[in-house]
Amino acid sequence: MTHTANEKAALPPGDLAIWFFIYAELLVFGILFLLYAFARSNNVELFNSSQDLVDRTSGAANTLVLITSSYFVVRAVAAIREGKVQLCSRWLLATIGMGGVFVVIKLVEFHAKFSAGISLSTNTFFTYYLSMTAFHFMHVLLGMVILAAVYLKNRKGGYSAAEHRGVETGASYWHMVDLVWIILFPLVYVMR
Amino acid sequence: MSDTSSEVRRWIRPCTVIWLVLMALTLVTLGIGKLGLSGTGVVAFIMTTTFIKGQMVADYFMGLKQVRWSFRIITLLYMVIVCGLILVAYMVGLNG
Amino acid sequence: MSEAFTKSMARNIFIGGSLFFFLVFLALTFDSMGALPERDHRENITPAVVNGKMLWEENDCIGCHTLMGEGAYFAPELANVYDRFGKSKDAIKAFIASRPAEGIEGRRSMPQFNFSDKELDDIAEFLKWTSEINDAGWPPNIQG
Amino acid sequence: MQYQSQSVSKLYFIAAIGLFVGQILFGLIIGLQYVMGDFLFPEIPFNVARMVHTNLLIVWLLFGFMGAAYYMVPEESERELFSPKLAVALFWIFLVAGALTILGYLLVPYATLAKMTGNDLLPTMGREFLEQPTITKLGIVVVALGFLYNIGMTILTGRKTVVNIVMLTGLVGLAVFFLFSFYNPANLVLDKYYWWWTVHLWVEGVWELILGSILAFVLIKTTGVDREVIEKWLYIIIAMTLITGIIGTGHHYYWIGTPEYWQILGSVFSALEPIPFFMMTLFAFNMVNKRRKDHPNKAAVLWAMGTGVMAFLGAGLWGFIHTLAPVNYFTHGTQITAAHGHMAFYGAYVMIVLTMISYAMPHLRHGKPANSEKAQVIEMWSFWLMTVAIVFITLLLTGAGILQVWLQRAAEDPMPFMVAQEKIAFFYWAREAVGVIFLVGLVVYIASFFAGGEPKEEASS
Repeated sequence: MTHTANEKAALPPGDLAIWFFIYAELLVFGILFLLYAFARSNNVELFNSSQDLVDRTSGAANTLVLITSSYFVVRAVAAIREGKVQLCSRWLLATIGMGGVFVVIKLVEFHAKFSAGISLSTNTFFTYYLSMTAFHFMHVLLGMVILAAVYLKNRKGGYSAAEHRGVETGASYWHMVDLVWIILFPLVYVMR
Repeated sequence: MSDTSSEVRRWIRPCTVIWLVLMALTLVTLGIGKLGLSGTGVVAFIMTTTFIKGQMVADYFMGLKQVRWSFRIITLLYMVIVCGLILVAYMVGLNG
Repeated sequence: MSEAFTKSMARNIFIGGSLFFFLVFLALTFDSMGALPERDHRENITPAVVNGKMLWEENDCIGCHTLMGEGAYFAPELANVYDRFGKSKDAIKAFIASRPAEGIEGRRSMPQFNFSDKELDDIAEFLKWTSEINDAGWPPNIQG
Repeated sequence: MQYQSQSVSKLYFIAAIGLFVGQILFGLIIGLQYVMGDFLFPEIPFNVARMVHTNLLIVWLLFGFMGAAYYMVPEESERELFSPKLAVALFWIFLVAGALTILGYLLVPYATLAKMTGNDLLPTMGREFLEQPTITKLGIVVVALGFLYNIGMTILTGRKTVVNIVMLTGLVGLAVFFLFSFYNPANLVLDKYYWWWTVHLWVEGVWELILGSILAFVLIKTTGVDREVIEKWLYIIIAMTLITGIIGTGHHYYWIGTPEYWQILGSVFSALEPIPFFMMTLFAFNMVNKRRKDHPNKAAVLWAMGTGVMAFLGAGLWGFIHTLAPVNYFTHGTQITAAHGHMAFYGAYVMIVLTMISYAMPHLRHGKPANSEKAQVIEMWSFWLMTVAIVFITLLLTGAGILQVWLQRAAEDPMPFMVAQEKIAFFYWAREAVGVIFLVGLVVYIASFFAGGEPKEEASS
């Protein structure tokens, strides 16, 4: 990271390969969002009444959690760019911790839905609601695994101010998970 | 070294502000949800804030502001298309 | 500037990505398995249906016909043949039994399989059961 | 050819081409039966001829894959094959088992074959593409295990390259997913659900790994581009393949009794399945543009680039046009599917095997990198004849399919199946005519092996 403020980097931070993956994932989620939106326009009543059954507060709480975790991982990247390995580790751990909070809140939410007898096949709204949130949920888990791998490597002194591409790669993926949720939350939980 | 530090700080400071802005916008969205508001204006407002939130994450958190346009434009277009079409779909639903 | 993307990262994405999506696929399969009994009415799979499916397979019916759209495209769809034949097992049996052994000149014709009455009955039972599977409203109309 | 044991692949390639001829002849028979319904009836009914057509395709592609593995694995591992004797023995076992199975299809009624081979003990027969008697399926497993052992030992004790590892992964996947062909529950929905684990996860999953690694190998050899660059591309392409293709299986779960959310997931993921094929096209053209030498085997390079383009058109584009659930509702189980099937199999798998044969055969026959100019010109003629023929077959079947959908499914007063078939007979006649051109192309292809002339040396780069 030697570019100055007025000289733009040619490539996004992290390994370019992860960006292929990020774009593919964004595409998948993007299509899912649009399918949801257009399926809703054909069936507004059903979607509105079903939406009343989802827990907006926990959805919002999870948005706050993910945004915060995203900010934490920004701090982790900043720390390693300055060569502060210890600090980077701590921020990474905080990020993973926030991911854990997201997982717990989400599990409680899923549990409540399943206990209420709601499943993927209940109606069109819940097909979308459950498949999109569950699919995103698995991405949170995958992101946590990636960040954990980065954390372990960092703890062994694998990254430095000069070489920290792995941290940026993991961070970029995590931001994607956050970005997707930022659209998912208003779309599924709020807008009517 | 100090050059790197100052550069990093130039990146962190806006990120901190953005973090707080994102939190605030999320709470506003929740408020709208709690009140159960609907209608063209509300949907347009939510999608606009969502677009802004997404762009903040892409440009600042992901750091794409420091990257050439060829890459930055991908997420920009993505946000425009996805948010725009969602908006269209909702308009169709409201009128239909 | 080092290379844009590294081989090890590409490999990790291959392994991680494939594993991840395979796990998602397994989870979906698990859910599907739970949802299927409601849709396939497996409680109606009698020994006659089982034998009917066996006969369906041992005469390679799928080599000409489609069944729920899968198979060869040489002869009519049969997942809804029970409905098409006016919900009559006898009509199905009579059709299969009446095929000329030497075929029809210039036209496609089903072979004469010389089934016993019991076998014809089992095949008809199998097709009846198949017609009752909830297949999301496919085919679009009775012609299949 | 750098290693003596690579020569076993020649056997496999010859068998592959021989069976290819058989496949095309039976293709012409069933094509004719579409318009002359009583042709060869009742001696060889349509279902039998079709079974021979599809099974020969699968078997000869497997021969091609094995031959390709036996050729490239020693060269990549930088050692002789673990056991050339085993490779030869397995070749004869597989060939004889395959021939017996085909003869069984042709000589006795299928039901008799089922009785003779004890299908009632473990019923696996009579499902599309998996029509082989259970005992043949067991034979395939044995051959596959022996083959994997041989290839695996060679790879694990030699130099491990990405090309080799991807090939091995693909081959292991091929063997593993074949095991689902033994699961045949009485419940038709379950049967179909897991049938696709063999069929879909083969052709839209692990086979693409094999395809990718063969393509990468040939491109490394013919363009001289740095191996590192090609291997990175290979990883990214196959990553995209599996990321989209695994859940893409869902596009087969729309109308077979499975839950309706598959219509969403299947549509989303399979809509992305063209991406890896598009990347493959870019990859092939990029590497050829960046070439550091002009390889004297122009025919092999042509096949390699053709694979990229035709795989994208056939598997990618023609797959996409009917993969979205609302479209598929109308096109499912019509000639549209047949159109896609023909171009996808030709563009992806036939062409990659022919690419490998084209690259390897001059080494195997003359110890030189390329055939004579004359032989290459003839081979490139056959490339264009067969490729253009398959394009037209695909277009004609697509036309037939669109009309079929219209007449039988979308019209206000839908026609019965057989009535609609008669209305579209023109397309079937035209398809049959183009099929003959394909056969001519295949004959020209075989003639290229007998063209003679002085094989070409490596050009100084």
